[in-house]
Amino acid sequence: MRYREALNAALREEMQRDERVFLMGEDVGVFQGAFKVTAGLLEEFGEKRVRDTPISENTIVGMGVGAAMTGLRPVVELMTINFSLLAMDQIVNHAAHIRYMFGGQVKVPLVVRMPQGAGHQLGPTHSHSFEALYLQVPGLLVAVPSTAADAKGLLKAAIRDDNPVIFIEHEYLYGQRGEVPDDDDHVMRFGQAAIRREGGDVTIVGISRMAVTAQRAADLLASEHDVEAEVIDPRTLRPLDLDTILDSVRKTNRCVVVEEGWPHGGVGANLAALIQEQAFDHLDAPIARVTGADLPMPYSKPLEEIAYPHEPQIVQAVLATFGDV
Amino acid sequence: MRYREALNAALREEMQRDERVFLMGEDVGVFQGAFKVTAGLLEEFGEKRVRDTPISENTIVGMGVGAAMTGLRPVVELMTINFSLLAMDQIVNHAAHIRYMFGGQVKVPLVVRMPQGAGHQLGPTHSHSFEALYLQVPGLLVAVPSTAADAKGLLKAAIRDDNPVIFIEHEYLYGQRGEVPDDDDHVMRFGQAAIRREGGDVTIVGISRMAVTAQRAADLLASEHDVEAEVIDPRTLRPLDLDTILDSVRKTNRCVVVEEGWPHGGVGANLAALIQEQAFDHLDAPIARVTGADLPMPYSKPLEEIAYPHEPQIVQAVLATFGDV
Amino acid sequence: MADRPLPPPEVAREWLETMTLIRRFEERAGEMYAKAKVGGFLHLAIGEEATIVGSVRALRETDYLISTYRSHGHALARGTEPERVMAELFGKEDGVCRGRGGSMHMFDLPRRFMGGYGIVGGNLPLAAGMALACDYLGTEDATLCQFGDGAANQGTFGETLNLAALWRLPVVFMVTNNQFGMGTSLERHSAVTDLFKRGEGYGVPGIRCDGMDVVDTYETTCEALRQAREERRPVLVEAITYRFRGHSMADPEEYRTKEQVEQWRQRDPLTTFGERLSAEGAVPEQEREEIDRRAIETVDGAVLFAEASPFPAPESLYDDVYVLGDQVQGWYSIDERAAGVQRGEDIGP
Amino acid sequence: MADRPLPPPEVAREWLETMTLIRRFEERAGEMYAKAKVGGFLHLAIGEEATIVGSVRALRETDYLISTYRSHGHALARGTEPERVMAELFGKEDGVCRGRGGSMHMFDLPRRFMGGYGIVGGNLPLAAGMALACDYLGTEDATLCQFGDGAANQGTFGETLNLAALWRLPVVFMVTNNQFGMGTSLERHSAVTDLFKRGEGYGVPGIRCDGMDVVDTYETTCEALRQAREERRPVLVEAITYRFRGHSMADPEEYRTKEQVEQWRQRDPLTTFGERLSAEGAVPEQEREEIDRRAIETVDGAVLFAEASPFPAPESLYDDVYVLGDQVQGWYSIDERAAGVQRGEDIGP
Ligand SMILES: Cc1ncc(C[n+]2csc(CCOP(=O)(O)OP(=O)(O)O)c2C)c(N)n1
Ligand SMILES: Cc1ncc(C[n+]2csc(CCOP(=O)(O)OP(=O)(O)O)c2C)c(N)n1
Ligand SMILES: [Mg+2]
Ligand SMILES: [Mg+2]
Repeated sequence: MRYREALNAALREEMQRDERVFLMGEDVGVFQGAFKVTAGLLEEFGEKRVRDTPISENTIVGMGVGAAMTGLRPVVELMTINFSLLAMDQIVNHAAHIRYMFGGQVKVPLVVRMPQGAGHQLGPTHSHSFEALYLQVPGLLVAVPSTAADAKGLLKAAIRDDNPVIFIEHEYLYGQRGEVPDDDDHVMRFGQAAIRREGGDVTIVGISRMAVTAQRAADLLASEHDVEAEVIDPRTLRPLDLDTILDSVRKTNRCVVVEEGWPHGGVGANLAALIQEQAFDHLDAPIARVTGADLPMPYSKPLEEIAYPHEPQIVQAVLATFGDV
Repeated sequence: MRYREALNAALREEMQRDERVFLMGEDVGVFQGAFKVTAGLLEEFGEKRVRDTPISENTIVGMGVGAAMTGLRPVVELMTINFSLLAMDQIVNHAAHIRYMFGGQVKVPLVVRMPQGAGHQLGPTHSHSFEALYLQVPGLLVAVPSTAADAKGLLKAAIRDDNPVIFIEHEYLYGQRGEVPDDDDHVMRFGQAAIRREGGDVTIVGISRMAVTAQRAADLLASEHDVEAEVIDPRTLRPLDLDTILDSVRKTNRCVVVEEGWPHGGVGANLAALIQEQAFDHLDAPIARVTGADLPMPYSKPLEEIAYPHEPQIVQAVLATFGDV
Repeated sequence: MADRPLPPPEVAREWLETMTLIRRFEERAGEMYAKAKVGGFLHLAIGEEATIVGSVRALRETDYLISTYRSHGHALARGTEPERVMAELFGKEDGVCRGRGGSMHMFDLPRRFMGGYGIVGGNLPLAAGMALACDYLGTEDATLCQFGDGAANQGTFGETLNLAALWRLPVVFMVTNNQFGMGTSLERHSAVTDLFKRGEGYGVPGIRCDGMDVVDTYETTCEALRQAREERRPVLVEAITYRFRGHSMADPEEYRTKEQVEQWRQRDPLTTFGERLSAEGAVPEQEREEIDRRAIETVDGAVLFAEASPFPAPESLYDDVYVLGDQVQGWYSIDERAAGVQRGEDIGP
Repeated sequence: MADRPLPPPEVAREWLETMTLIRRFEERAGEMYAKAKVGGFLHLAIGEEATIVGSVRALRETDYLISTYRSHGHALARGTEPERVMAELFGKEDGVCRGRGGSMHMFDLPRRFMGGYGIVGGNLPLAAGMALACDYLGTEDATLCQFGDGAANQGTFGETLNLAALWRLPVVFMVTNNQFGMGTSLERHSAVTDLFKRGEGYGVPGIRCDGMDVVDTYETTCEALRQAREERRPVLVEAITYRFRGHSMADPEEYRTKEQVEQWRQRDPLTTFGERLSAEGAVPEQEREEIDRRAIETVDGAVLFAEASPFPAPESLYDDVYVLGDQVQGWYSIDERAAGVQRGEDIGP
């Protein structure tokens, strides 16, 4: 099953299971979603539950918040994460804070789904990865699934959870295939990292699509450099399963974090800070980061290619932790 | 001179110096600014150059971008940084990216000024510190002045610079006094950290208001614990004067970063990642962070007090780097 | 439209009582702010009592109400205990929001008062979402969304009105036009000063009421709610009023003249309504004094209650950041101040 | 309003030439996309040529023009060399934006074409800012801001129109109503489908023109620009048109019927204008073929140019992130791919 289809199945199953679950977003209905994630759902569930909206990101999210406060379980799709900046106020100042600021009287079971990522030459307004903005915000849960199975299991969990969830998909992954348990109750837990590959020499943490790239790099490291990397995919950034990462680093004594977003203040920075705090004495080398370049994503293919991480940079960063560069 | 007055002087001098500089923002004119930073400017420069706007944050910033692209040098005030989330799209997708995405044809000499910070019981929608959101974004410059002199020198520099600048003031600091060089050409350079206090035992990096709190903590450390801390105020986060911090850490072998913002993915995370990358072998203890609590800022005084850093936490964090807790 | 007939005397008296309570409450809140019992920003609604009571009384019990950072009065009118509103201002554990929200962020779920919000214009989308939920769930409940003249300039205004009209949601938008957004007067912030006309381009018809007249405000809001509820046509109501005090307690009010304030004070909604009630024989003069005395007593009691209530315990700092349960047993933080709560080891399924 | 008199024959011919060039350019761009010479999203304006040329021709040389991600035609109409537009689509160094922007982000400063923008509704505030600058600097220049029917639902629409009217800025807002925002038809995204009326509540009067008729579009825009320029009254012009192709190249167009498309194609702005020119004797039939041939030649040349142009050099990756100088000699990055540029040691004053 493709990642896209796994998401679609999660939406379908949860909508079948719970009448309060509904979808809204730009072109999620008649158009079936800009990336076809919602294909067939309008037909199955009708206009009441699959709602095409005008282009009004801040208000769409805000309406989701209001509906969530009033007993529904909205799943809002933003066409890409780049446009979520228009909705930052509703996401941060409202969705994330409402429960706390009203003393716990109300909950906001809202899911905001959106894809991110470079690689399709969409240029500076359409290619960014913003998980590092959202992981900062208390009150939110943040998921970054990288496989079809996780996409399904985490989305179902997100919909059933009573907290606002930022659910970050990846445009490149939509077409990728993977095994997906087909039982209806493939509901995963947030805060449980996956060890994608075991290895004792170095820990590579890959975020979103970069979990996949990291695995490929790990294969190269094994076949070409005799380095056995352990590859960890945190799957959710809030809550964060730091323990699994720490256990691995305590074993390998080396860590490289790979992400597509910008280098300053990114996921890698957060993990590097946490890891050196908690496993300082186990580190044989600085925690390294491989990130997207520190610039707006260029359109031109050869520039875009070098502006986000590929296997060779990861291999190089890993080797550098051994001092072999 | 107070910090507020220093900002006022910077605005006045730059407006006198360059006709293209003008101010716009909510209540900057007749009301003289929510925090009185723009007092007297409407009277001196008239309605053309000191413009009260409707409450439309995204559009105010966007108009600043458009005017900056067309030959003016706008200084936009947002009443507090909390409301800047409404303008994130114009700040990130437009101001920061326009030069790059149009191949360098145009520049955006815009300053967005806004205060942040807790301590006045303004509650969950009015008390946050968001420098960590903005430091991520390539294309922006980010300033976090903590003294009256820096407020003036950096604001003048920001106005004269050809890049979009996020200029983050602090509500608590507005009333604080400090020596300010009174020559018209007190223009500072971005990317030059200040060593606020010399010391050989530990490096404390304080951001925005926390540079002040860190100095007080350093005094306590000296008087009560015989620890001589070096206190560094980076003054700007983009560009970042990492060299000054690294030099200090290479000397002291210990580092504590203090900030008011949230712990995950904050300034401290960014600095911790960079420092351990570049000065790994010089560290005798993990880089520690003292941050605001991981929650929306509560209104109630005793809760607010414990939700952002004070001297005791800094002292404790410093002592912990020596293993003495 | 001071010529709208009065409602039955018991009803009219209750309106007067509530307006008086709000007035006395706000005055006392101001005093408590001066004494530093209340912190942060304090926005009083003195002068706007008719707008508040007239519109809130038009609601059914199951309808939803949502407002701004200037909403002590809305909570009181909706029935929230003055004690708990005052305790919230004091930042105490018995406050409606356990002291977390403060003056700008009131909330009372059982009374369907869905909150005061500190972000200007931020509550409009929420209101539409609540109306959507009512429609979706097939109830007959409507939502009343209160905001200021300044808020009508936020992007959420147009976005929300369009969606509300497009989806025919049972929501009434009420712009409390008190002539100013902070220190910026209406004609300096809005190109069109007839704010009620601003919704037409989005399919939301507008109507204006005299926000200094509780009866007119009530009748107008009732009709608007009826349209929203029965015909699924959202309406924009503009209530013309004035705030007698500064924007917040920290406002020197240099942006308006004493004369202007004085002129509007002539139309004090409390006095004019009270006098009318006596003139028309609904509430004798003497009873009005009694009403006032009782309001003051209530407010006295509220202050005592707020004083006596404890501050939130430090250990409760991390309460309610999350709904703990399935997904979040806690979460990793570098902050050890409440280690048991926020440090996110998985404490089992 | 096909009955507006034609302009002088040379002028009319030039309009036809430009419309033809846009049509042929867009068709070729589509082909190049199919051949994977062009990446990303490609939004064609086929069907909208009259709206583009009619409105752009109403501008003076020093006026500012700003548009959306569907703006190859605007660049061409403004005079940008087809070669450089095509090279931008190819992601080449000789593209108008050195390949950094791509199809969605055109820009040509010398011609005051202030860009195509990928964020729907994001360009409205910029346009008002440009108009503000013109007003501030005391020039007579106006700004024309183009956006789609879908963009009229963004919050920036109301915010910007209010500010433009309030400050009397010389700006014309043109909503190119092509009946759809992506796959969502006008009546499914806007409660009021007469979009030109949407500005009234903000003090911006609206007028509609036939966006399939270049003459009507031209005359209407001229009058709007005159009002904006001379009377400092911003105007909202709604051009009714239709895009014949999908939203982007990846659109299966399941949201509309073939019949509807066919019906609109009957009114193809290129054909109807060409035929009218011949009928009224301005451009003989034969010359129209010649015009078309030249347009195809030009586009052929543009493709050759784009092919031949080099890709940007990897070393240029970090160019133009910042204006380097006083404040930024470089900046710290953990990325060493272009070490000389982005690593922020202070290289001296
Ligand atoms: C998004 C946002 N911008 C600015 C502010 C600061 N602010 C608080 S109240 C206010 C004026 C609002 O005026 P109006 O909507 O007329 O309401 P009123 O205060 O008159 O009740 C402003 C600018 C804010 N709280 N939120
Ligand atoms: C803020 C934002 N939201 C969503 C999108 C995705 N998107 C691109 S074009 C488009 C439709 C816009 O329709 P309209 O404004 O009518 O312009 P048209 O494409 O018809 O020219 C959408 C939803 C975007 N680019 N930006
Ligand atoms: Mg007001
Ligand atoms: Mg359209």
